[in-house]
Amino acid sequence: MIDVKDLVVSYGTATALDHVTLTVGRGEMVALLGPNGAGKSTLANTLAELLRPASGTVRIGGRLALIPEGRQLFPDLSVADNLALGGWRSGLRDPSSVYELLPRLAELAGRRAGVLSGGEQQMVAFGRALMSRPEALVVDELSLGLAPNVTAGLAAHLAELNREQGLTVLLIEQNARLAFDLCGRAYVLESGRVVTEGECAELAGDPRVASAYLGGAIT
Amino acid sequence: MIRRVAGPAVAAVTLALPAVLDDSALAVYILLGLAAMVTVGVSLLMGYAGQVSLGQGAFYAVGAYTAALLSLHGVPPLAGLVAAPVVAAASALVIGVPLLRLRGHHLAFATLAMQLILLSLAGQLEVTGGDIGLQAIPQFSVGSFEAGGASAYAYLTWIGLALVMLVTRNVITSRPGRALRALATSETAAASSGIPVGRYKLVVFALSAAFAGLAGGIYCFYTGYVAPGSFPVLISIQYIVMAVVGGLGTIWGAVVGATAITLLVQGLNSLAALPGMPSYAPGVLSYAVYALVLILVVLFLPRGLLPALSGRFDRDRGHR
Amino acid sequence: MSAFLTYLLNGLAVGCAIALIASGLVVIHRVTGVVNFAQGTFAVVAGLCASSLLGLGFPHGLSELAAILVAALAGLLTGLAAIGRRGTTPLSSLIVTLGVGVLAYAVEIVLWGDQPRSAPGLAGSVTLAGARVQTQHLLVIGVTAAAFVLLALFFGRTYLGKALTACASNPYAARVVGIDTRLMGLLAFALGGLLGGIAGVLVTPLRPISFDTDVTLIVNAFAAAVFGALTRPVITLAGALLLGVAETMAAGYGYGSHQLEVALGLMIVVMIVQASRRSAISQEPA
Amino acid sequence: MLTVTGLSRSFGGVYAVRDVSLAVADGEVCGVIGPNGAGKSTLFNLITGHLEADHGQISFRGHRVERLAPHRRARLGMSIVFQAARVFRGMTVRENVMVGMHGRTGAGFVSAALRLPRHRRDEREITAEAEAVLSRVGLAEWADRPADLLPIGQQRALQLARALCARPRLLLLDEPASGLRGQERERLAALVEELRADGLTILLVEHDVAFVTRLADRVVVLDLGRVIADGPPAEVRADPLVLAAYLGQSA
Amino acid sequence: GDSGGGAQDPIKVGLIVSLTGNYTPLGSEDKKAVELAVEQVNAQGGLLGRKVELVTRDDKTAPDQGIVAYNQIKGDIDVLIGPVFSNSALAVEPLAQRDKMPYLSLAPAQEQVEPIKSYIFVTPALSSMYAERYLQYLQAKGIKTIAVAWDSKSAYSVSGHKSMIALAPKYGVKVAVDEPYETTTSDFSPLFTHVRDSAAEALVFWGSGAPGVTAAKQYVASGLKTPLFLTASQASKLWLEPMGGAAEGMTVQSAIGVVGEYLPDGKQKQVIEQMAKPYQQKHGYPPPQFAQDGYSASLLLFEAIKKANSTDQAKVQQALETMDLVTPNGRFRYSPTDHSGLSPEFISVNTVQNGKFVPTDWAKEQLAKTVGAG
Ligand SMILES: Nc1ncnc2c1ncn2[C@@H]1O[C@H](COP(=O)(O)OP(=O)(O)OP(=O)(O)O)[C@@H](O)[C@H]1O
Ligand SMILES: Nc1ncnc2c1ncn2[C@@H]1O[C@H](COP(=O)(O)OP(=O)(O)OP(=O)(O)O)[C@@H](O)[C@H]1O
Ligand SMILES: CC(C)C[C@H](N)C(=O)O
Ligand SMILES: [Mg+2]
Ligand SMILES: [Mg+2]
Repeated sequence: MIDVKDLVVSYGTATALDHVTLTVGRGEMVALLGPNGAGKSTLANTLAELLRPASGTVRIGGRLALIPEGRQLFPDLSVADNLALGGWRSGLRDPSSVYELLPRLAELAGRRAGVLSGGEQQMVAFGRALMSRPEALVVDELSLGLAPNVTAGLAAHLAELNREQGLTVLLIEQNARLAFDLCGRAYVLESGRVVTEGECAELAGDPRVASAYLGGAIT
Repeated sequence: MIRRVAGPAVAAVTLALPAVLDDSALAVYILLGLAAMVTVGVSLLMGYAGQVSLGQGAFYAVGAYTAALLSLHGVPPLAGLVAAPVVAAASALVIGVPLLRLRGHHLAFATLAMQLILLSLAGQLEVTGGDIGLQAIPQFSVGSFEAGGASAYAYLTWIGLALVMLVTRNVITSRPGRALRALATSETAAASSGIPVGRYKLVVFALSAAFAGLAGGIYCFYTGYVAPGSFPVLISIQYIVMAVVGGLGTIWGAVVGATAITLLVQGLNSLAALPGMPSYAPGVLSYAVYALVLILVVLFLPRGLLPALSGRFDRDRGHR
Repeated sequence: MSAFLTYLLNGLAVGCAIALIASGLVVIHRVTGVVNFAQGTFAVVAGLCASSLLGLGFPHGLSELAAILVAALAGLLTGLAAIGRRGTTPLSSLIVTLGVGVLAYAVEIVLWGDQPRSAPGLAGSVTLAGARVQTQHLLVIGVTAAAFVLLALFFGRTYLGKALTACASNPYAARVVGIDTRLMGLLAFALGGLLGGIAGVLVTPLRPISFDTDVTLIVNAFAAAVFGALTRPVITLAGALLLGVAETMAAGYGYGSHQLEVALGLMIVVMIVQASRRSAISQEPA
Repeated sequence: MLTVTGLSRSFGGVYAVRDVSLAVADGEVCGVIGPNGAGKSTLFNLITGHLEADHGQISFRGHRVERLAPHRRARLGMSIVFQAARVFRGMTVRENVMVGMHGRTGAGFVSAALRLPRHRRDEREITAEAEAVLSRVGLAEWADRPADLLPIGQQRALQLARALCARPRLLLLDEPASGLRGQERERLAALVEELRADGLTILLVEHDVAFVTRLADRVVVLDLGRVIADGPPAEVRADPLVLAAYLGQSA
Repeated sequence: GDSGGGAQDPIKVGLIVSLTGNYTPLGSEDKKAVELAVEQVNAQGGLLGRKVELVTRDDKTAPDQGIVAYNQIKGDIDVLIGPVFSNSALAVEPLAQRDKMPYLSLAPAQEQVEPIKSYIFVTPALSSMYAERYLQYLQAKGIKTIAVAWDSKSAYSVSGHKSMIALAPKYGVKVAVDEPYETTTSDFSPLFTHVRDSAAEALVFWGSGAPGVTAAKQYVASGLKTPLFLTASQASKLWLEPMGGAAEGMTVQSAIGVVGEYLPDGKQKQVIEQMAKPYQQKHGYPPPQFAQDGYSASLLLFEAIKKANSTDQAKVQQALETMDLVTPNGRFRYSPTDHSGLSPEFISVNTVQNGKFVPTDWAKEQLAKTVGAG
């Protein structure tokens, strides 16, 4: 579904991704870990065709949606309009399916997105991505700023969408434990290169990975 | 390295120029220097502190009228010249208190309107000579030395510009300068760092007005005549164009921008006046060619002429 | 009383003409974030075209329509220059539009000369409750009302209108959901040209137009548009009407030589009052 | 250190903060948790003066501050790290940090323009302290980078460094750990502990409950703008109200 | 400028006018007319056996650009025809005076000749003359009460209005409504309302450019019956064309040159036609006021050089100060105490008939007297 080969992306003279190769099979959920500045968001943006690769190939086998880092809503539009615009590609206009999934959004529907709390905005961003009826979803920081119960809820939805609709997911997540719980496989990116990849169960046992990504945060 | 040499070299060459230029070139030299003075202020205000002023010409006018009125009433020209930036800054302080509550486009509009209002007042008041303006302004003089020829004004302009650039450099590379750049991005974060945002905006507004006022003071002695018609709203826009074309947020960029635009305008003007040019030449050259050059520069050198010329912008983004 | 009504009605008409130009500014800024200083130019181009076509004997209606389409094309071309190139910042685009406006001077002078022109419009006037209003003024009011209702519906109710709004609200996010922001921007510029063109053909019979009339037109329109934060058509209309009525009232009650100052000063005061009720933090992106 | 009484703020009829009272003792680390939209950030903005309260009083180190401008409160010793990273664009990391020192130094426009001794003394002091703080938060190697191009995590560290430069008495941290990985989180936690050891009073908003539990002496829970619980972390975590409103079944 | 020059060197006439900026429509007409005058004089073999060459510069409707332009050409020219924009003119004049440059201004501002500067002469009739001429006409028509509207942002109209108010008592005229407006005014209904509510028997409208058309059109729509009197700024196709049929019957002042065809045969008529015919042929429309000014200034300079028999600047100045010459603007009689040279008798009061300016009977009579006397 997502097929990346030898991808190189740079900002001016600085190389952010250095020959990255990565695949996510149809219906698979894959985690992408890495320290700050590793290039995860760069990869996400490249998959969504918002950045142009310097070299290498990116092949996407279906409709892909991105939940960008930092929410990136339309601050001047209402929540309902934000959601509706998520359906620009798919033609879906009515956000009621999203309201079912995230009832809090129904309450906020008429509010200007720009004045929502951080967590509320993250929910809108999630809902907006779903509006495009994606076959593949790239989530750049799912739990960022979300209350634990909301994170848990979104994670459960993600798992459900994956299970029931075969949604392909590439999950960039600060909370490695959460990522390992959700996903089957994971890649670890450091300084623009893939340094480790494998089954989540194995990686969780890798002392280096565990110390870097599993320490401290226990939810 | 190149930078360290380039500044003094430019200063030396420009200081030598008035001795060899003729009156016509001197007139351009002076107007160019005056425009650069105002533009450095615009660049400080817009490029560093993030506040837009579409009314900088108003302070140019305030400076000119101040110096003109004082010297017409027998005050020594030097005192008039000193008063020009002071009065301009003072009026900026007064006007700025209400106006600087506005941000972005609102501020841009309000400053533009302020200039319109000020000019129309000048055009209707008896003391300012109405629309006809003030004539027979005495020559600039210090003690018994009188600035007779254009070259004296050229030196005066050089000194004024050097002073303006020095003050600006000193300000921006220091504590208040950092504060200004900070509040340009986020007033809230700046305030949280203990910066009195309102006061700083006011001070930088006044400082840039003082630069314009100083230029206006020199202008009034050089031309010997000021009128509302000398300060159309379009010149305020022209200063912004100069700042952007040169490279916003760099001192030398403002100077380069003012130079490039002034020389372009004068060059096209002379070209259009060459014998044998068709009758529509003035219109076409001073409008079309000017506009095309402007558009192309802005599109293809989006960071401005100076960064493009020095070609090191990318690496230097942090140090301005 | 009928004097007051006369000032009011005529002030509304003046305000409506300003509003039409301002509406173009709003449309373009709302979608692209660019303040289009060539907006007055669109009106001038349309006005000059209409006067030429009418002068050549083309019928009313057709001439105006053609002129408006020319203005829309001018809008599109301006858009291509201003936002066609990737990575052009709104400030650079603004300067480009300024350049386009100046470039247009040359074109207009070559095509139409430097002398002002006018065009016939609806002749005569009507009396409403003792107040006389020019028929052309009524036409301006009517068209403006229609234009703003349509605009409000378009941006507030239609999906495309919302997508257009989204482009300037957060260009990155617009691209995330798949909107082609450049295409939308060009659409906005064409629409801005169209609106400017409508203003131009309506105003030309009321006041002569020459190549540099755009400056006067843009100053008032800019005031009104800024009043509406350059994004909100209805508040822009309110601003324009405030401006127009303040001007005629000032003239009507003895401040004829300070009309502009009175009107602009009033706008500034209202803006400052509005601004002091907003905190800095709510204006910065979270 | 800080006492808040009856603080309220509504936006167009919707209460974001409603009648909140709260006291933070000297040297205390007080956690603030609550669902999204509970009013935590709004509370912080009210305390620091970026929003005006509709009602209520705030006293800080014996001063009534609810009418003071944000920069005056900052100078009294409040520093905030915002939820959204507000770094100064176009300035280097070092310059960003130097801005944090603003309230503690005094060279104004005149001494800067004329390069008076006061200005030179200030600059020396500012530069030295900036280096020290940058090393403390682990940003020394990034010092000359443009701040806005830093990855999120570093931007957070930078904000913290900038806040510390003001040598605050009260530090308000709005989700400082969001976007940080395990190891980075660990480093941040260690730093906060260090600051507490230095005697700094801290108000901490964070959705990572483990993080809060570990650091806070006391936890206040907000929901729909009101305080619904206030007490030691362990107690609060067990509070059924909190479980229902916030922690959900997964806690 | 150099004073002598070999016999074969051309005589250089400087011309600084607005070719870009606000006053383009005025400056471009001036330029066309001066070019025509130069062409004609060269066709007759030039002056003093030398060719006349024009050196044109654009002041961009800005005083400082006027100065740049002047500095550029001052070393190169013998005499100067100066800006139409009053502010530019006032900026350049002190320099010209200092350089002893014979200078004929195209701007009407009174201040140029008050006080008199020896080298500075004005070509257009001053607005005070237009004011006085209207008052004479009003007196003749027995009109005792008038309304005056004036553009508070135009120097021409401000000083015209001022003179009118000052001179009105002398002609037994009372000003019932005295109302300023602005150049950008787009609605004149307040003015018309005030006039309607007053006892005024005529409305005199001072202004140039756009407001002249706007106000006159709205006057028609307003249904106001008080006759509308416009000043010479409207006496050209710039006003007639946009007005179309609506202009019929309105009263408009003009310089004598605009109504040449209604004059009795003689010197004045001949001079007017000497310019009007070729101008019409070349540009397709009769010369507007500004063109008449440019042409008259050229004739005055040529005559002065002829009289001085040299381009020596002091001699040319002398010649100008004793000038007595008939031009399309009328007969100029400069003197050491009068650097404006014209008098109100050379102003016509017309009505618009079939899209043309036709002198009123009063004006025909007056002009015949004026021309006959000369
Ligand atoms: N617009 C940009 N211009 C220049 N450099 C950039 C830009 N955006 C990111 N970078 C740099 O590219 C590198 C990768 O950044 P990226 O945002 O992809 O990292 P990340 O793994 O998503 O980090 P984080 O965990 O903080 O979100 C970093 O060094 C960053 O500084
Ligand atoms: N400027 C504003 N205008 C209108 N409503 C606002 C504004 N600021 C905040 N709100 C609303 O107030 C409520 C509280 O917001 P706040 O940002 O304080 O929440 P929070 O507790 O920080 O949430 P999070 O954990 O998601 O960051 C939210 O419902 C939000 O939508
Ligand atoms: C009669 C014209 C030469 C006057 C000109 N329109 C002015 O206002 O200065
Ligand atoms: Mg990232
Ligand atoms: Mg928050």
